Amino acid sequence: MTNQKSAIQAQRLSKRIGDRRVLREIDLEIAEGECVALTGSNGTGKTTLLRCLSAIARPTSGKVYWFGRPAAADPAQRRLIGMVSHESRLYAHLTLRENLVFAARLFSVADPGERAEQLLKQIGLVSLADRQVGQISRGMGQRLALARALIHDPPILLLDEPFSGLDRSSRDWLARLLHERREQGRTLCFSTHDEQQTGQIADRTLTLSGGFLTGHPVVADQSMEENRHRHAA
Amino acid sequence: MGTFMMAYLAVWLAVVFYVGRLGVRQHRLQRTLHTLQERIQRDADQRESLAKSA
Amino acid sequence: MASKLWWLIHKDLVIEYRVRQAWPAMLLLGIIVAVVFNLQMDLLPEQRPAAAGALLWLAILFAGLVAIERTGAAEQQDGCWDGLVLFPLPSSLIYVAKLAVNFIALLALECVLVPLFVVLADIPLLRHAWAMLLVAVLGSLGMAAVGTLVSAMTHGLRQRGAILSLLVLPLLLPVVLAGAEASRLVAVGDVGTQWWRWVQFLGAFAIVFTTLGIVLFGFLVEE
Amino acid sequence: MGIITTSKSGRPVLWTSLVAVLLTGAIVAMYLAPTEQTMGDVQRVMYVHIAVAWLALLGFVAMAACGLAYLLSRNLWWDQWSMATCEIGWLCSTLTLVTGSLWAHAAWGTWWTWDPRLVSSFILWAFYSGNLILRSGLDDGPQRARLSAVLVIIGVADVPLVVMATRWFRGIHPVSPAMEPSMRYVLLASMVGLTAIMTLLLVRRRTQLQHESLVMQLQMQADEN
Repeated sequence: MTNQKSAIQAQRLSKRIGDRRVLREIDLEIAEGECVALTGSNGTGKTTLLRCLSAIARPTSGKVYWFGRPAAADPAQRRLIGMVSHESRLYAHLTLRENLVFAARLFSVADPGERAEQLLKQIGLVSLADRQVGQISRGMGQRLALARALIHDPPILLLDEPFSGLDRSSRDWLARLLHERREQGRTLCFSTHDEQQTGQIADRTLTLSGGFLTGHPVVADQSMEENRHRHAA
Repeated sequence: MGTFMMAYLAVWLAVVFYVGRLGVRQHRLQRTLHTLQERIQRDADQRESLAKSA
Repeated sequence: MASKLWWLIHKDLVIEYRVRQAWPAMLLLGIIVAVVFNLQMDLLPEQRPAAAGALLWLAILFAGLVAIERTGAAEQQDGCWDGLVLFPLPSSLIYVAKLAVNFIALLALECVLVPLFVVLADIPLLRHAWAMLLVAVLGSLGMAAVGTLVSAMTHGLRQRGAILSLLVLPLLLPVVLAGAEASRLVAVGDVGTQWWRWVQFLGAFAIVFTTLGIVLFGFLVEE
Repeated sequence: MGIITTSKSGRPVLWTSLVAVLLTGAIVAMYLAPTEQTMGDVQRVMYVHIAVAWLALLGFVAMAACGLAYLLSRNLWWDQWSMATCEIGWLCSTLTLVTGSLWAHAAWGTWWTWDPRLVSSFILWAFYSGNLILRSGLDDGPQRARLSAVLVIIGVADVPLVVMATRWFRGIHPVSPAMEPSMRYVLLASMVGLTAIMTLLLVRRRTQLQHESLVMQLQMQADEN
């Protein structure tokens, strides 16, 4: 039934919040190694869709699959997913290092201390490692949130408005990082309202409006193959 | 007998109160439904006339 | 799994140590309630253990509500709760971690209140220290099990504090009664079969609600 | 759209049966039942008191069963039953306290004492009230159904423990008073009659809740178009 090559698949996904039908029977498929951008004006449910895809939110009806398996079935499956939301998900009163080490431990990363150090280097915040998160700037916090999402090196990375609020150099840095991950064959899906960014990074752009997805939400096998070749090239 | 009458009256009043509340809610529901039906009808008429003029 | 549980608890304790969001308020309230209660006690020596036992557990309950209300306070900012839900952990493990934090807080509260009652009410609660410890541990466990569950239930409600106490107080009545009676028996030095029956009751309460919490917590945290 | 138009036809039946059952019950309890020797006429309060107390307890168990059924099936139909049961149960629980209090005033000379049975019925009432208040703080829908279901399941686990704990504190409430056979029949009839009335109200309320949610859905659709 489900396509083995798809990293994320959503079938007839609906989500109702209070009186509003935020998502209406959305079908969506993202191939392994693909990078998909999700656009749409504010309040159209991009965040809700990403929350459903990451199984934080339980859909009102419909199913989400990760690599062909139902997403909510087994907590151990959550290792497949990394997610960056517009909230940092960091504990303000733990230090940068403590936050990363804590996340690494709960994801059963082999050497938490080592992994935290490595990521701190990658985001260029080693010198602030023992500062509490509440005391660093928002931009730095965003970098750290990204590092936290990558701590277990997830095959699928979901990002909610990762570019908003970043200065130019940080944007370039983030774009490079996303590009790098795609090169490694990881699956990416990010939401944005900046059209310029999407063209540079994404293979495919989907637009959410009125609870429906437009673009090419479900890819035929052939074009998925093409995508893979394009990546390989 | 007075105590018994009071107890019985309490039950009686409670039931009457609840039935009354049911009735009030039912009335309100009917009214909401009525305005809703009118609105749906109006919307449909509007769409029809729009389609005709186009 | 056990090490992850420890890291969850450890994280909450570290944050509580740095921010002091619940413990100082809880302990202070406990002390004030204990003093106010004991001001009102002008009883004959033989009536004192019964009254003090009941007041002790009421004081624990009221002050403990402060800790229970702040269950998961660390998670309420910056979307940390979503982060917690995204870890590959069963939700029951999160419940047990939060329960453990509340349990530790209640034990700390009792470490202050029991000696305070010994001094203020002049009743020998600590003559059979082990018996008192057993009562305190089982009573706190039951309170923490129910409190953690109801706290998660009322999360995000308007007027949360009022609704929380409204739901918790009737649910915890058995613990207060059993704790009061067991403490009275400890104070009069009668730690025999009757005392043991109350201890068993407290144990049963703790087991029932910890189990229910483990089973039901998942329903409370889904979105 | 014909969902609610059926409601009118049920009304005469409802009213007639309500009045009939209540009147018959009153007459039977007042004139046919024998007068108890020690208590006198005051004892007649028992016929309503025991009946509503039984309904309050039954309602609580039924509510928990509905909650469990909701959590297992995720069908809001069960939540409507749970909500309706909660309202009727709260009513019966309040009546238990009121009628019991009237009896206590006549028999013991006090409106209220902290007897185990009284404590447990008070706690039952507190649960019903707590559930109603929790519900009123939440929006209609799955979240409310879920949280309330968990609460009533905890509650139903707690009630036996409340009863046990308070009973060990000893009490004065008559546990099962000796009764003449004719008294038993009157009591039984009263219980059956009141149960029937409350069930009728319950079913009506449940249907109403369903209609309310249907109208809300229609409204939502109209808003979106």
